[in-house]
Amino acid sequence: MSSVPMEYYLILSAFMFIVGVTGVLIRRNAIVVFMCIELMLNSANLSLVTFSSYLGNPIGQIFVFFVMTVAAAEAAVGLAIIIAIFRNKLTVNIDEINIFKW
Amino acid sequence: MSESLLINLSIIILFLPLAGFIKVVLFGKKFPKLYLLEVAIISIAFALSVFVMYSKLAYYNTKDIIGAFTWISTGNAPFSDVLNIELGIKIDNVTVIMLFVVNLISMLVHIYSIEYMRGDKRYTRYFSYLGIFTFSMLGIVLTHNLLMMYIFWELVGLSSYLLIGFWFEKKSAADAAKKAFIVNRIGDIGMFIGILILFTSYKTFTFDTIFAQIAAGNLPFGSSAWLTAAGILVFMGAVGKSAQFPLHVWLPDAMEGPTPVSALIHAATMVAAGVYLVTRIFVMLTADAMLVIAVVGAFTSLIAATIALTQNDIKKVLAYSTVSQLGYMIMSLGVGAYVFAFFHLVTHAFFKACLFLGSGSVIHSMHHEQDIRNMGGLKKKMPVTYWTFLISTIAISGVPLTSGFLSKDGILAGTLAFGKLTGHWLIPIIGFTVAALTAFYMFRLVILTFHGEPRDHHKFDHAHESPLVMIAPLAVLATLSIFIFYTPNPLSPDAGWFMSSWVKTPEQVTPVDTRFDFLKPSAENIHGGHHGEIVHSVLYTETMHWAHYPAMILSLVVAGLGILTAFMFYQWKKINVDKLIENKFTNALYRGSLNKWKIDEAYDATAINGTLQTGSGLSWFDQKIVDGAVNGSARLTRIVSKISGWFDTYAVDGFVNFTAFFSGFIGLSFRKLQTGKVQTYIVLVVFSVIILLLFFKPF
Amino acid sequence: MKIDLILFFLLAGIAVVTSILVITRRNAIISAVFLVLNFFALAGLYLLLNAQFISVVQIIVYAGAIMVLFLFVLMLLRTDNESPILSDKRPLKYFAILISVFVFVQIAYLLFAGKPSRNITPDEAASINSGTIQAIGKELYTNYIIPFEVAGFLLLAATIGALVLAKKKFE
Amino acid sequence: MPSTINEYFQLMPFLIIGIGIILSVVIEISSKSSKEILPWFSIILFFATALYSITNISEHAVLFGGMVEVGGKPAIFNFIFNLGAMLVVMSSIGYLKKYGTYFGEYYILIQSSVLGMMVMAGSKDILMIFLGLELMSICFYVLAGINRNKLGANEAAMKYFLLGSFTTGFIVYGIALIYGTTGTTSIQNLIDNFGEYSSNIIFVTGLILFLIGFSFKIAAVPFHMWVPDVYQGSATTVTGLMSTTGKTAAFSVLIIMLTSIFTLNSANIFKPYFSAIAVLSMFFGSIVAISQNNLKRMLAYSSISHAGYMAVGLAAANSYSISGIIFYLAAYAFMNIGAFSVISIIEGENDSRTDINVYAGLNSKNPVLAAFMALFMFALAGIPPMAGFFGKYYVFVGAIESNLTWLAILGVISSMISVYFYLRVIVFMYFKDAEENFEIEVAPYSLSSVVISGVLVLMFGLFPDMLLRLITAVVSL
Repeated sequence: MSSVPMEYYLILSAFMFIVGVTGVLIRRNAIVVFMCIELMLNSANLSLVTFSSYLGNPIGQIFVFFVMTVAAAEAAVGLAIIIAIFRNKLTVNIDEINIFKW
Repeated sequence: MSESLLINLSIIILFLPLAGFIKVVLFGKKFPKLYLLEVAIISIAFALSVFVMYSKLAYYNTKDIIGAFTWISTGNAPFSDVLNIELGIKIDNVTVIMLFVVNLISMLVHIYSIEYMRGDKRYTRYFSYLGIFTFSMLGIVLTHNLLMMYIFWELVGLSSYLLIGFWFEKKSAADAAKKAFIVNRIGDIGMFIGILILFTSYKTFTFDTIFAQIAAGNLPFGSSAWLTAAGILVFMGAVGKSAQFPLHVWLPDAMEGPTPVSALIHAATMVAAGVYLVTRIFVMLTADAMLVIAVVGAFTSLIAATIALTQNDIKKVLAYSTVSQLGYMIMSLGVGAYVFAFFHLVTHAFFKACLFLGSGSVIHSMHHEQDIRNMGGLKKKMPVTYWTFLISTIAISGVPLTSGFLSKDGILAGTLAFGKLTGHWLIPIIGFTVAALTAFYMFRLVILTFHGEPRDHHKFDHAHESPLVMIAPLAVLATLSIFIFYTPNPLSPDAGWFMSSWVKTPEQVTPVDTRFDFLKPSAENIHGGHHGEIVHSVLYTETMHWAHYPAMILSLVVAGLGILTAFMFYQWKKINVDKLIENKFTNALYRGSLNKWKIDEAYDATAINGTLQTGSGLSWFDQKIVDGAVNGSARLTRIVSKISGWFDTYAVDGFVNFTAFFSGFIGLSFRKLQTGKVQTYIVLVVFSVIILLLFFKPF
Repeated sequence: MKIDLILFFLLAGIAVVTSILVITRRNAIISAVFLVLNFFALAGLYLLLNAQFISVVQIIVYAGAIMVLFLFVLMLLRTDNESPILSDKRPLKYFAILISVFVFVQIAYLLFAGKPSRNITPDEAASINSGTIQAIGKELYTNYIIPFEVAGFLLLAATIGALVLAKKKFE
Repeated sequence: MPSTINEYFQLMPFLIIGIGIILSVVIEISSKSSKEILPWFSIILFFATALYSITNISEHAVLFGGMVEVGGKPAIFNFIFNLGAMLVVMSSIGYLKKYGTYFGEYYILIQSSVLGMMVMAGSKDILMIFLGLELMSICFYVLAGINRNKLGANEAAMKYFLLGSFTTGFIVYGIALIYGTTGTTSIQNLIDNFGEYSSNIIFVTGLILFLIGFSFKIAAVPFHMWVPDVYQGSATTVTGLMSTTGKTAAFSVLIIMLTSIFTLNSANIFKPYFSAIAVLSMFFGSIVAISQNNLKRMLAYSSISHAGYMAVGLAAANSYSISGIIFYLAAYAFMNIGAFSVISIIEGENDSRTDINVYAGLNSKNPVLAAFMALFMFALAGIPPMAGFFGKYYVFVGAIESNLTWLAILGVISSMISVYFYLRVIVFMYFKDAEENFEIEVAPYSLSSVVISGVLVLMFGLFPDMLLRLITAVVSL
């Protein structure tokens, strides 16, 4: 571990975060958008674990543990919402889901 | 007769009308006779206020009675100052006289309305509105702090909204109510900011505490300019409520309300609230603030008088006359003639209420005809109305033996003295001009309405004298327009009890250098007289004496001239009015006056149109620019050209259109992004992140 | 070159490539599979960082449970392949990519300018100790007992919510 | 540090709600008439918690090794959350049948979301903030879309969910950066050493990302986009809950995180940020609300502008403005819940009758409802002596105290603009004739929710000192 500079991990994490953001911005399939959000959460987790490891205290890893819990809960609810919308509209294309505007 | 009794009685007087309001609102539908209770309640309040006035003037003439309790106290708050906000009432001589006037007129209007409003489908609700209105007005009169003043101020605005818009089925009435409310709010912004300035400096709303702090040399933010600003800003509230230029436009429109309401609102209460506010803050006004006030008042009185000359609606004439007289009072305060301003407030309340109620009597008997061109000759049919109306007209014109002469003369003397001491001669000149105009248009009104031959025979035949409950209030008010109630000497108010012992100019608290120095006691009379009794310099007292007789003679002359001209024009028809206005120059003046100098139209073109355009501009953006930004540059060019077209059309005239442009700009930047599509939302979020990161990094 | 540096670059490379593939594949199922690969690469990186427990949880919970749920829903709904990603709303998407790149540049600049490693002296032993199941378990059940309980309620609420949305019979 | 059983007893508010949730689940599973029992059970729970919190306000303690805080500020927030949720549950009883989601899980989700808010307001550790936020948000996602047969509800839930979890990503990333520079997630450490950290750009960036996440939750421009869509699409009672208690919870977190700033221990580096979002939100909300015809959407924009007024307090960041914000939140919670309760009573089946022209002539149909609606509109417009006036007033005075007079003036101007659209509702109710005839069925519980909100709004307006004294006593704890 010590031979890899900490910044390498952080840059990797930032990169994955931005890839996730880009995915959220450009994809149309709601499930894929949600997957990109998971990607963002994971990159944040990578940062947390990196800091935790280099600082030598477990708080960051405990945080990651809870982030995973939250991600699981969000996945359950989010996929349920997407299924509900698919039942009514037969699409998960988020561009078509816009009855409310202005 | 203890002080606490007076305080308690005043509180009872304050809440009696509210209690009436609540009862009528809750049970009005089940017991339609409940309006009688409301009338009874207001009569009790009046009786109590007579008692309070008598006790105060007789036993505590020189003492201010204050009853207050701490309402909000932030106790051990961690910030620097401890904040205590007190609520309470202050009873001084001005208060009790106002209490008497408001309750008297409110009671008379209640009685009068029993007949006038009979048969209206919202009869009981009308009385409940009168109740809440009286309550709010009494609150303004009794309060001892700016916070309660502001709260009741807004309540007056709200209840006047209800009363003016009482016949809201008529679009004009609903519009007038809205206009009154909105125009008043504009003034209130200034008042609110002024109050905030005072509050942040002194951490209190209480008048006396603020004044004491100023007297101790503690100015807001350490500068007398801020004191001037605070004075003018608070005065803006009065500009709204007392219908001073440029916010006077609501008052003539407010004539859409029932006529007794006009009498109540426009004679004794709502519009008087503005003048009353200025008397309350009078002691903290600096020279600059007073000059502003004097100029605003003078200009208002002139412009309203010129408009009143040519109006044909009986109530419109009275409305503009009210605006003009209010300008008089404001001007009088501005030139330092505090006592005469308040005196005029009282006398004007009586004769103007009488005039409004009299006009109501005429309208009532003529089956809601309001155009004086269709009247005439009513003298024979309605003798009581005629005579009371005439007495009031004489009073407002400033003919001797009336109350109006006394107060008006005092104001004119005040302006004359002011002109001599400061060189602002324009103000006395306007004062005398307005006096002449007032006499003219009021007699024009009387002559056209009551004298001569009836011009609409059909309506004339049905006209009849009003029943007793309507003419009794007229008689009371007309009687109160006679000099004897105020002074034994019909030519000089100075000897009267009103002037000599009841109301005195309070001592200024502003620093010497920010004040017209003649209003401050000078060194020699502080040593000579009792401090606190004498509040003016010797110079000022002498000038007032000097001004007394010239003012009296001049005012007599101008009033006589005005009355004479009115008779020449309309009674004896020596001069043909129609001929006169054929001349190009006089015609232009006539049109200008008839069209109220196009002030309303100017507001329509700027403020109101601008607001409407804001709305339609926004909806335009909705329709056109949904996907605007995303669909490439061709679209963008079109938008830009449209914006510039839109800019040319609407955003060129004045400030309010700037607001329209501004909100349109916001619409362009943000609202089009509310496309309903999640990703556009997120793009905005990420974009904001960039901006924020750029901002917070020390790159 | 040390072995862990090589491993880092290997895993980081996998993570970068798979993450880009996730957002560029038109078939959602293929995207999901690449996301699973990405999570595996992350688990490897966690091991490199001495975070054994998190590494295992990453595989079991994330790659094993959450992603299976995703795949399950994807196959259930059988959504069509997307048309090429930049085929519509092109300016908006270019703009989106542009600002994303800009944010990345900002964060990268920040990390180089701020140099978080300056204030941190790595301690290999403490790092290894803190990543064990023992250390994390001890913390979780002592100092972090309240968050742990809250997480329990969170999962309960999510379960009820998912049931309401997906299963509840409507009258 | 081992925790004692005593510490658990001090966690009473959390225990009441937590055990209540478990019992509710048991009731829901075991009883057929759970949908009749659960609302009353929830009302009792919320009322007990509110009462306990407000009476134990002085029992301030930090428990479990610096993890949770009870008493003090959290107690006041708990009071707002629980009382607000109680009123929402009351108005839900009649509403849910109309809305087609007459089942018990709804109440369990409301309880869970309140638990999440309480965790947020009482947290002394960033981890707790995160978990509380997620607990609240997940319940809100579900509540927004609870009627899965309605496309509008689906859409609201999905938009809320996607945007919400997207910002969660930002929050977690921000927390990672904060943790990386401070080495801990303890808020007390953050408060004590804020000045030292605030020169570190990575820390500041982390905090910025964190603040962005919460600016999203308080519905401040430019992170407001979800608000109108979600408020319009969700069930009216749920909107009432989200827009008041949800906003309060997010503000409680901002106040906790910035404690060090407003106790004047460190410089207010975020003054430009909060000033900017305050001005944008105030004006954007007020101006766009003017052109709205759907009442729920109008109140959504009004909610944005209220977030702006409260953000003025954060920009000012002195104890005075912070007490002002808390007072404002309490006042806003009850007047907004009251308004949404009225809307939920008027609303017909299938989301009909939420447009403003439905309110034409309401006074002649149901004068009591019209009077209360007028009261809430006046309060929202900030006309004295209603509670809304004092909320704005304290915040603006706080701003002047911090030399942000320009911001206070802009706030006053914006609230003048906002009077227009609140007044519009009143004009419709009192001065227009009814356009369509429909029967208003007033459920007694819904009406009592309206009445209680109205009484609270008037009470806070007439005697603001009652509440303000409590707030100022605890604000710097």
